[in-house]
Amino acid sequence: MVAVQFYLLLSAAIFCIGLFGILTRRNVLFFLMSVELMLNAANINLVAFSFQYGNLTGQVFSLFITALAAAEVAVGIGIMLVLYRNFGDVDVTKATTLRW
Amino acid sequence: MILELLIGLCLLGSVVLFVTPNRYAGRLAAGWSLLPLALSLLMYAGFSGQGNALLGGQLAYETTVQWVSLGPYTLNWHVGLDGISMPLIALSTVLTTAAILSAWTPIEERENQFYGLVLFLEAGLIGVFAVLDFFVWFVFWEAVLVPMYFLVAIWGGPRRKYAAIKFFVYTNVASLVMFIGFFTLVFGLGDSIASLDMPAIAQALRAGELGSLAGVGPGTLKTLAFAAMFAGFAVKVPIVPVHTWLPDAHVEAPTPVSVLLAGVLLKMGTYALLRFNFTMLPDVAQQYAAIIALFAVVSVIYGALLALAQQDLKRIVAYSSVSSMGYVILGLVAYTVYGVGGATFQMLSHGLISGLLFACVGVIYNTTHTRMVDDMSGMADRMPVTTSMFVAGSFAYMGLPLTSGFLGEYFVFLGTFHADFPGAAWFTAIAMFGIVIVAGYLLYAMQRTLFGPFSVKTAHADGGAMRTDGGEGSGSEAEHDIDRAAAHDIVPLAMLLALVIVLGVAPEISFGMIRDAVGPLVTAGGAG
Amino acid sequence: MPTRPHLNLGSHLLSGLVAVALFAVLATVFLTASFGAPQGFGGAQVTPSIGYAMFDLSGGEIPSDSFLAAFEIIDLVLLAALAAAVMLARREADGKLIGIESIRTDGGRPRDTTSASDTDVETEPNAAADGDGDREGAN
Amino acid sequence: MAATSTAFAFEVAPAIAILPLASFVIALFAGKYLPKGGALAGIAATGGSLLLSLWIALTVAGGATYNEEIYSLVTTPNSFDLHFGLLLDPLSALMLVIVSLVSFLVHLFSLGYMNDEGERGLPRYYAGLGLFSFSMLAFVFADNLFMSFVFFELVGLCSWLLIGHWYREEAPPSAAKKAFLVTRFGDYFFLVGVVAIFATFGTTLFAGPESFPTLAEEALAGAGGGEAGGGAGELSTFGFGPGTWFTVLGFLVLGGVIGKSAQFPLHTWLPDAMEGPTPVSALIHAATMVAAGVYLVARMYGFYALSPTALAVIAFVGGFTALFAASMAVVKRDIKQVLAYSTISQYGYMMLGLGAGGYVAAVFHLMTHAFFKALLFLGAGAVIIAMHHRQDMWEMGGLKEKLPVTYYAFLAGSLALAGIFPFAGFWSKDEILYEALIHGLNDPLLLGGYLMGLTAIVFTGFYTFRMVLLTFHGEPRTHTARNPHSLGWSVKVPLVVLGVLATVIGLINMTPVAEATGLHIEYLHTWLEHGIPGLTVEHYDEVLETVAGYSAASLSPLLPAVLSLALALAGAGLAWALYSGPDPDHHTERLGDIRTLLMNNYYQDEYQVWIAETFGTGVARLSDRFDQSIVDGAVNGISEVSLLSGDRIRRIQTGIVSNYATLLTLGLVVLLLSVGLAGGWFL
Repeated sequence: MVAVQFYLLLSAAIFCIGLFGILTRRNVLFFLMSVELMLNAANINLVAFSFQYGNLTGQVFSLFITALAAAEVAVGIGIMLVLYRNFGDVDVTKATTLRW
Repeated sequence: MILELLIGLCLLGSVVLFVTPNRYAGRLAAGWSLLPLALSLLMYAGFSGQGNALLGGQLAYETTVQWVSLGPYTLNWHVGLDGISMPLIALSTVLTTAAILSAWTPIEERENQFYGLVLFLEAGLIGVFAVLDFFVWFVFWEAVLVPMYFLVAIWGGPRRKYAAIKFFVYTNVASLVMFIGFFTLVFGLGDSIASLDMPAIAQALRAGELGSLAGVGPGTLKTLAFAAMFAGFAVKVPIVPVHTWLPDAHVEAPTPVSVLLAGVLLKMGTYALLRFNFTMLPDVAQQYAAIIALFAVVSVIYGALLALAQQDLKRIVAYSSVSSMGYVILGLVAYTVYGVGGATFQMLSHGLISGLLFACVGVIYNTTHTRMVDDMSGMADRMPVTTSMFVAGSFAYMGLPLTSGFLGEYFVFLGTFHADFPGAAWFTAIAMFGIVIVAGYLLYAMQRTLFGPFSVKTAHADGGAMRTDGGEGSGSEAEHDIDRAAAHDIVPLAMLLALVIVLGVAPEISFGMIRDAVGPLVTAGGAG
Repeated sequence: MPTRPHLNLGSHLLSGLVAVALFAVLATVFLTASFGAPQGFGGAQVTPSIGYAMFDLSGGEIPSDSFLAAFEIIDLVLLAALAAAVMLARREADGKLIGIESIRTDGGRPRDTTSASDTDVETEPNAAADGDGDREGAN
Repeated sequence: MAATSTAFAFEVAPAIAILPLASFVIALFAGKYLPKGGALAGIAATGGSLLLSLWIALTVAGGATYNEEIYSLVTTPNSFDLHFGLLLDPLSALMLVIVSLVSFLVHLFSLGYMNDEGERGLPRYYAGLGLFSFSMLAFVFADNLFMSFVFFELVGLCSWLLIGHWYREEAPPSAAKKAFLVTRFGDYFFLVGVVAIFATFGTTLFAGPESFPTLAEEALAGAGGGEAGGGAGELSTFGFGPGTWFTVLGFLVLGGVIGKSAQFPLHTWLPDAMEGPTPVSALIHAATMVAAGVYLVARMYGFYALSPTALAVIAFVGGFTALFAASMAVVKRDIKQVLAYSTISQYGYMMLGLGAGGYVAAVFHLMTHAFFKALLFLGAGAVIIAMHHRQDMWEMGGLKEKLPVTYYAFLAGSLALAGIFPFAGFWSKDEILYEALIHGLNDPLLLGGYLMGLTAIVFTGFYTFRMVLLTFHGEPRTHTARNPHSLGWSVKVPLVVLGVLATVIGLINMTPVAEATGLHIEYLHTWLEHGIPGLTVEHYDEVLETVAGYSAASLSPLLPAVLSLALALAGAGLAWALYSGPDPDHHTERLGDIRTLLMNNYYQDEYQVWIAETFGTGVARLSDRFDQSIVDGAVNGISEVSLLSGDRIRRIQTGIVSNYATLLTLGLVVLLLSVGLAGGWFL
């Protein structure tokens, strides 16, 4: 059996790739995709620990997260549309009015 | 359950008023405020408490309900009154009614919210004086700030935002300091208390069950906690040098709010000082009595001097509050029956008198639209009744015998002069000089504004400067504004003045129960 | 013109280094940590058990909490997200946008007829002035 | 009969004060609807008080006294007891009669002075008079110092109200303020004194075995007998020796006395107080309220007699004031100003008498002065009515023919004031000077007081007759003086009554005659001899001798009497020589710079105003600036710092999501690293 830390390593890698995307890209679409990656990294963790402890809760949670991710994407794309209408672009660095 | 009913009435009134149309709000508020007033006076008449609330006295109208457990401590709903809190609650209800009546004229927009907030404030004030569990007490203590903030910030004068924020931040920071000080004691007491019940804490502290905390011994711990709580409450009182929020708040607040601010809110500070510092840690208070007395004397003299330098009537009264509250501190520190009892009586008396004076200034301001001493003279010619009230209030403030102002100060002097701490007589003698300065600025202000030939300069929108000579001609248009005050403006003044005189002639009405409540404190505290 | 992906290198990648650093930290931690041997499910049926757990039914072979309430909440959340997405994306018949008035990205300042971004740029100095005004009042 | 009627008389005695209080309430609330604006209620009330006072005086003459608590303000077990009580002994009975009589006459006079002149604000005026009568009478029968202080302050309030009666003008409110403030300054010391006496003795009773003079006497006797502090053991004397401490207490109370009785240096308010209506000047600022200070010293004379230092200072201040004020009266043009300074001067005599151990003499002069000075003020009031409210004597002249009743009454008062035989003032003033002389031969401070008092007699004679001559004699100098306003009966009746009294009242204590003939005709002396033990003349004399060490030189009273009479006549003669012609010159102008000095009252007002400005307003301004800049500056500084730092730090908030995310991640990394390093994860 694969030791749990390798699952964790995988999850960390996926998470950091997602994070890298968020940190370096400016397009909202990429943001959404990156967030999706990060959520799934979390799912991997949950399933891995579910397996580690022989308890189903983690797996059920990963299902819920998948559902939430769907909701998030729905709202996220909605926001993206509004962003586009307001700023004429989907570049997140353009929308800087939400500050001090 | 009667105390709960009292607080509940105020809260319910607040809610009802928020949804009342503006047109009826004033009258409804006045009518509604009579309910808690009548109830509190009934309670006063039927008061049966004995002894001090924190020192195992027999409480009146007591309720204890266990609420929740928070870590090792139980939080209770514990209310009850002794001879110190009962008069203060009556004072709160009386002044609320007076303030509401005196708000009819000046408050012309968003009346329903104004009166709703005032009743909410009343609930908070009653809670502060009635609750004996620290946690709930603290909730009420902070809850008072909220309506006050809005009352100043929405209906205030030109610099209301500044004044309101200054008031709020200043007192809130002070609350934080006080809170830290108090919890130092609570944690220092460790297992010897199972709840945040103030009587339990006070008795445990007096029994010497304070342990050490974080490597600090009980002696130092006590002193630190005392200092922190003193600093916290000193802001509310206020004691020089943490008094500067007061004049700003008073000047910017609408007059009815000033009435409540000076009349009751300041008493929260001294009440809390009495309950916490001076009841729970009497040994520290006595050890540092001379230093505290020094603060008190500086407040008295310095506050009076500041009042002497002011041109704004409201500022004069505001600074003189600093001076008067100094007497309260001086009395507390004495640990004699007359000292502590006189301090409590002075709280009551100052509440009534400063309320009266603020209300008078308000009535004058309503018609002249100025509060500057230089801008008016001879108001007595046009507003004889208001003038009489102002004169009577001023003399009461100066400590004229047969008014409560005299007795409050006299008790304090009497109690402090022979107190045990070093230099007590000297401190008292110096503080007494305040009565001369007080006479100086109030007489000056009265002479300039009320007497002499009639004239008013206002920054009124339509008029510019208007001057009329005193005497006969009362037909010209410019004078139309300056008219006798309406009956509903006079009623609160007369009500307060009557109380001032009644208390001045028959002090036993309240001094009896006060003395009963401070008795255990004094005998337990040391000097008899 | 046919396009193909090309690597967009530049200084904007610098902030990505933080992500790399995070990975390094995580990896170090995970690799140095030691876990016991995984218990596994011992051949029990996983998927039916998940179903039982979700609907609070007994019969699952693998221990787990019960999730009916969470399930229902997620249901509602999805519904709300759906509604929100529809509302955000909807367009009026005459081409005018709706939802804009209620969803503002400018902190609720009154807006005039010019395009959103222009207005925001213009109101910025005012906002700063407001702040200063407050401080002057405080002096 | 005696026992029950005595008891009943004392039972109703509080009504002496309560009747005027009732008239105050009536005038205040119903005066508008009553005829004469509440005057009748006041007249009835003070008339009632007068009758009751006479009854009390008769009862006291029968040998009965009364010393009871009547209303308890606060009773505190094991601590001080604040109450109002009634002390009726010969002294207070005498004073009650004086006060209620003058008050009654002044109410009557006011009908002519205020009502007939169509003044506004009559209810206010009569309410003020009623309140004053109440306070003054209650002050007189007070049985403890606390109650005295209470009513001492209240009469101050009434004084303020009545001086400022014509509040629509500039000057009266200002004068009222000054009067209250200056007396308040004195009252400050009085207040400290009352509190200190409470703290020392635990009581402020005047009479009885538990009274503070008795306790003080016992303490001193104990200290003198045994080792230091033997008898003063239970008294806390705040670290001083009992003798010193009692002197300090005496001085503290004396502060109030000096303020209220207008003694140097707190006399400056009294001339200004003449801005009030003339009947008020007669009642408050001549006959009664100003007497309160002197009365207080007499009331607690048993205490002052214990301290030779305090007595000597009282005597010296009194003598100095007598001379000082008399010299200023010489140059005044305003008839009321002359009378005001003469009032100050006469109270100086009383203080001299008290300080010199002449208790009876001082009380005697207090009584005669009350009558003749009230008479002079009311006479001046009558003149002022006649002159259509002009007060400058140089605008008068020749009023003798037009106002005969006023003239003869005024003349009687003037003769009494100047101390011409056999009018009232002669007897009382002479007795004071005699006492000062016989005690002063052993004490230089007293002798100094005596000499100044003696010199003041010349001035008194001069200014009195200058006033009479300028007002009533010679040719009328203005149109108004030729056609004076006529006077009603309500003006004349008080003048006549007081004129008779001023002429004959001196006969009740003719000490020189008694000494010369051996007859027992010192009725006042006898009157003050009986009463409550410890409050009698014999007791005071004994204490003076044993404790204060006063000893009287044996000297015939005849020679000093002749000397003072001669001096008074000399002063009067000088005035006659200078001002008796039909059209006198302004002789005082020949005094040159001295006149300027005197007209400006020795610049007393100036320096007091300077002190008040510098130490009051100046310090107040300074502390205001300090408060605004430093104290509030610190508060605002703190808020400034937080606002400024907030303003800087908020720049991090760029609005760009990527930046936030970077910071977030960076934070996470740092957090993980630090937690990991602390928790040893990387080992």
